Amino acid sequence: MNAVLRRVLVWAALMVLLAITLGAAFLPLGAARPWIAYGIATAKAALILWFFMELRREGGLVRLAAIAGFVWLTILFTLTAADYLTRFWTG
Amino acid sequence: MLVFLASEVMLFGGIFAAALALRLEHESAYGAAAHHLNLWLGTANTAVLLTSSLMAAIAVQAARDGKPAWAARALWAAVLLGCVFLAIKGAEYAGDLREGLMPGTAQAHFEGTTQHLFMNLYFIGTGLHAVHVTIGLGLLVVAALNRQARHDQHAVLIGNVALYWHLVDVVWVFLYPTLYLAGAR
Amino acid sequence: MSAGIELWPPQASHHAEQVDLLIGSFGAMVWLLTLPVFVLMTWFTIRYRRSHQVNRQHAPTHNLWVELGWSVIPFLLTLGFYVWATMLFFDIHRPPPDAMTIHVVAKQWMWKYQHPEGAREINDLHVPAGEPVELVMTSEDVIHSFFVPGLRIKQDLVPGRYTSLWFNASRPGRYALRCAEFCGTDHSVMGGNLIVLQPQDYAAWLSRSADGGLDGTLAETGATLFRQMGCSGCHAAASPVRAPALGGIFGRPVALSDGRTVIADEQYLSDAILLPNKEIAAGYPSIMPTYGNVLTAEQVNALVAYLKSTHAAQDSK
Amino acid sequence: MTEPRFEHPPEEAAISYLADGHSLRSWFLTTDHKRIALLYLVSITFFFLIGASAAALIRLDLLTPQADLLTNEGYNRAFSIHGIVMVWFFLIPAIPNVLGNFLVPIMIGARDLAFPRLNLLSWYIYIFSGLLTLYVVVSGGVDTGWTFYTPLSSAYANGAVVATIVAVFISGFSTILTGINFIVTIHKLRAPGMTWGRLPLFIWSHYATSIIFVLATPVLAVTLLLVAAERLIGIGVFDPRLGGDPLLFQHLFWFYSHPAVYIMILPALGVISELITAAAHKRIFGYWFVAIASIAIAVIGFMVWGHHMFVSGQSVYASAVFSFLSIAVAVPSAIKVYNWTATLYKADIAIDAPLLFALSFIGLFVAGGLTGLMLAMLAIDVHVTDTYFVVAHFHYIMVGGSVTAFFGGLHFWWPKITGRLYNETLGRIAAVLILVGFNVTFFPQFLLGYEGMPRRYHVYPPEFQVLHVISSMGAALLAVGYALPAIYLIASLLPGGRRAPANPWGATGLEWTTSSPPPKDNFTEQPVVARQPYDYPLAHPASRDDG
Repeated sequence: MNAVLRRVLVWAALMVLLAITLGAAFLPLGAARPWIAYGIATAKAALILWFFMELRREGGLVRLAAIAGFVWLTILFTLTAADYLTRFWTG
Repeated sequence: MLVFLASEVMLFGGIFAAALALRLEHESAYGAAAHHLNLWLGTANTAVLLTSSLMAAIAVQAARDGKPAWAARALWAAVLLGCVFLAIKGAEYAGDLREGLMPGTAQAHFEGTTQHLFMNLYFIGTGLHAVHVTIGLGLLVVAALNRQARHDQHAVLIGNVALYWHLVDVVWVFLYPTLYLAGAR
Repeated sequence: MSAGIELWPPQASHHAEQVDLLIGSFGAMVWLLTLPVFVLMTWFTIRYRRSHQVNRQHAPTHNLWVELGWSVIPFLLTLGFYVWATMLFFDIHRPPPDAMTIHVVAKQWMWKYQHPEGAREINDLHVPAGEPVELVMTSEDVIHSFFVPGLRIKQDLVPGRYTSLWFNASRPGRYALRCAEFCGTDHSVMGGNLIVLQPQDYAAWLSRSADGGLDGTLAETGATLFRQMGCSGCHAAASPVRAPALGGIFGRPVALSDGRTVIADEQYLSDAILLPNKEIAAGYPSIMPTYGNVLTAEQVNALVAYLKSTHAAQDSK
Repeated sequence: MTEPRFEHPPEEAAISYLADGHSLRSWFLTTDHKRIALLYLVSITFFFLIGASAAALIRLDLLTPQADLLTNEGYNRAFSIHGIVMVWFFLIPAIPNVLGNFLVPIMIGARDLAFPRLNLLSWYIYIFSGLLTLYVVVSGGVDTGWTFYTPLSSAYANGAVVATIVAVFISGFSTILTGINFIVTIHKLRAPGMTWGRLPLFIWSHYATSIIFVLATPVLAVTLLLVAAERLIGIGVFDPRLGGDPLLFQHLFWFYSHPAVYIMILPALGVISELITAAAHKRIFGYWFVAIASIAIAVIGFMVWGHHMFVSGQSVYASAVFSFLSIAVAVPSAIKVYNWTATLYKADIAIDAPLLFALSFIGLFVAGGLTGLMLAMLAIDVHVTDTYFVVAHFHYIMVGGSVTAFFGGLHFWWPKITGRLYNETLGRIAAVLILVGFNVTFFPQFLLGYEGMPRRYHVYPPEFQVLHVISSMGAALLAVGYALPAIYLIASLLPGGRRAPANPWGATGLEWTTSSPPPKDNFTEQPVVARQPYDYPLAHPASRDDG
C-alpha cells in the first residue's frame, strides 16, 4: 500500500474515533463514560505510536523503550488510585 | 530519542495523576467544573493537532522517498496547523479571562473551590502542553528550513522532530478526555 | 524516670507490648539470617587470603538451587512477619464501638483536645486507664503527627481531613507525647504529656475541669453554634429555605446529586460545612455558602458532635 | 598472574587524556568523558563539604538538649540544606557522574559516551543549579526539609523555597540527560564481542540506574513545578482549602524519591561487584542473578513508594499492598549480598583498601537493608517512622552504603584515573576509621529512634543526651576518616608520586587493558572482547600443587 495513503487512512481512523468519543460523551452512559473516553484515547495513542511514530518498523527493544513511559505511568496511577479509592472504606 | 520521550511522558504523568486524584475525590463537582470549558474548541483543536501530526508523518515519508519539496511543504503545513492550534488555544484563554475563569487575575471568580482548582489544573496542564507545542513548532521550522535534512533519505532530523511532534499530539489526546470530555452533557 | 540513659521506652498499653514482641522476634530472625553471612564473609576473607596456601580447586561459579533457596526461604519467613505486622496495624485503625471520642486539633505549634464531656485542654491530654479512646484528629495548618512512644502509635494530622487512631492505655502514668512530622520553626517543642489516670481519678479530673467555667458538653457547644452561625435558619425542619433537615443524619446514607450514595461520617459532614459543593445532596440546590473562613476546626468538631448527638436522640425515641 | 588480553600499546604511542591540553579551555569546554568525570569529582567534593559542614553544625548543636549553638530556625535551615545538598548535589551524581562517566565507555570498549556534548551540557546544568543552591544558602536558606512536604512548603515556610525548588528542578535535567546518555551508550557503543552476557556488573547497575533517572526524575520536576506554582499563584492542587490534597504531593514526591534511593545505591552495588571480584581474583558467583537483580530493584523500586506514607492518612489497604511490595524488593538486594559472600569462597583474596571498603559496605548495607525491612513492617513502622530510627536506617544505606562504595571505587580506580598509586597503608587505616566512626555515629540513633526521639528536633528531652553525645563523637571520628583519603590521594598527585602500571590489581575488565591514565580515545586500537567478564584463572598458581 502506498505509504502516504496509509497515513491518510490512519488519520481518517483517528478522526472517526474523535467523532465517536465526542458523541459518546453526550450519551447517558453513567460510570462507563470515563472508561470509554480513555479507552478511545488509548486507541488513538496506539494508532499514532504504531503508524505515525513507526513502531511497526522497529524492533522489540525500541518498542519497549517507547511504551516504558506508559507502563510506568500505569504503575503511578494504579497505586495512587489504590489509595484514593480505598481511603474511606471502613474496616 | 524515544528514551527522552518516555521521560516527557512521565512529566505529564504528574499532571494526569493530579487530575485523577481530584476527580476521584470530587466526583460530581469535577464534571460540573469541566462543563465550563468550551468542548467544541477543544474538539476542534484535537482535530487540528491530529491533522498536523499526519503532515509530519507525511513529511518523513516524503523525505525518504526523495521528494524534498514535498517534505518541506508537509512540514510547513504541520507548522501552520500548529499555529492554528495555538491561536484557538489563545482564543479559548481570552474567553476564560473574560468569564473570570483565569486564576490569578483580578476578574477571577469561581463557583466554588473545586472549579477554581479544576481551572488551575487546566491552565497548568494545557499551559505546559502549549510550551511543548511551541518547542515542537520551533523544531519543525528548523527542520523545514534545513536543506540537508530535506534531502536526507534516512530522514534522521525530520524523523526525530516528527517523533517529538507526535508525542505532543499523544499528550493532547489524553488531555482532551481528561479536561473537556469530562464536562460534556 | 531516672536521668541518664534510657534504653527502652515504657510500655503503656497491650499494643506496645505486642509491637515490642514483634520487633524482638523479627530482630531475632534477622540475626539468624545475617550472622552466617558476616561469619562466612570474615572466615572466607581470612582463609582464602592471597598469602595463604589452601585448596582452591573446584570453586563453584553458579548454582540455581542455592540461589533460589536463599531468595525464597527468607522471603517466606518474612511473609509470616508481614501478616503479623499488618494485622497489628489494622487493629489500631479499627476502634471498638464503645470507644470514647476525643477530638484533636493541631496547629503550629500546639495540640488542642476536646473531650466529649466538654473539657478542653492544650498539649497535655488526660485519659482514663483501661478504656478504649479514639482520637479523631485534624490540623489547622500544616501536617503534624501525633506520636506517643509509650503506646507505639503515631498518626499524621492532615489539614482538611480527619484521621483517627485508638488506644487503650493500661498503666496509669505520664507518657511523652510529641509531634513527629516536621511542621516548621518550633516543631521540636510541640509536645506534651499523655496523662493516664485511674478511671475514678479521670472522673474527678473531668469534674474539676468542668468547674473551670466551661460551657457544657461538646455537643451542647455545637448546638449553640448551630443557632449562632445560622445553620438552623435553613436546616431546621420548618425552614422556608429548601435544605436537608439534619436531625439524625450521622451514620445514615445520603443520596448525592450525581447518583452516588455516601455515609454521613465525620469527613462528609466536615466537608459539607467547609467545601459545600463537593458533594451535593440529591434534590437540593447547591446554595450553601462555605464556612471555611468562618469556623475554626474546633467549632466544626463541635458542630459534628452536635449532629452526632441528634442521631442518638432520634434513636432513643 | 593474568595474561594480558590484548596487545599492550607502547606507552609513548598515545598521549594520556590528562596531558592532552592544559589550558582552562581544554578542561571547561572538553567533551572527553574522562575530563568531565574529573570536573564532576571536583564539584561533588565541593558540595560534599557544604553538606558536611551543615551536618557538623547539626551534630554540634545536638551535643546538649538545649539550643546553644543554633536557633530553631537556624537548625531547621541547617538540616534542610544538609539534606538537599547531600541528596541532589552529592549522592545522586557521585557514583554515576564521576565513576560512571569515567568508566562506562571504557568498560564497554567505546571511545566516549554516545553524546559527548550533551554530557558536558549536563555538567553545566548541574553547576548552574548548584550555584542557585549556593545562592539559597547565602540568602538565608530554606526550612522545609529536603522533602518539601505541602502545605508547609507551599504556604507556611519562610525562606527561599521557590529558588531551592527551581535549583532542584534544573538539576533534574542534568540527571535525565546523563541517564539518556548512558542508556544509548550501553545499547549502541559496545565493542565487538561485548554481548549483554559479557557486560561488567558495574554496567548493568548503571543501566538500571539510568532507567530510574529517565523515568522518575520528570515526575519530581512536575511535582516541584506544582509546588512552586502553588506558592506563587496558589493553584491549590495540594491545598485543602481549595479541595486539593496534601497527600497527593507525597504520592508524587515519593514516586520519584523512593526510586531516587535506588539511584544512590544501585551504582554502589555495581562498584562492589567489581571490587569483590578483583580482590577475590575469581569469577562472580551467579553472574546473571546479580545482573538481573539490578534491573529487578530498579523496576520493583518504583512500586514501593507508599511505604513512606504508612502514618500519613493513606488508605490502610494501600499501605498493606505497599508493605508487601517493599518486602519483595528486599529479595534482589539479599541475592546480591549472598552472591558476594559466595564469591569469596575458595577465592584468592588480596586484602587491600578497596576490599576493606567493599566488606564494610556489605556490613553496613545489610544493617541498613534489614532495618529497612523492619520499617516495611506496618506495625513497627508506625512506631519508628519519622524518628531517629529512620534517620539511622537511611544513613546506613546512603552513607554507609553509597559513600563507602564511592570511596572504595575511588581507591580502586584511582590509579587508572590519575596514573598514580596512593599510600596503601593509609588507605587501610582510612577504611577502618570510616567503618568505626560510622557505626559510632549512627548505631546510637537506632536506639534513640526506638525510644521515641523524633527526627528534625532541635531541642530534646535530657534522657536522650548520652546517646546524642556518643553519636556526635562518632561523627568527629567519621570526619577524620573522610579527611584522611583527601590528604593521601591528593599527596599521590604531587611530583614524585608513584606511577601506576596499567593493571595494578591484576584485574580483568577492559579498563585495565589500556594505559594508566588512559589515552584520550581510551584505546589505541578497537578492543575486541572474546571472554566472559571476571574470567580469572580458577585457582592461584601457588595453591595448585596442594589441590
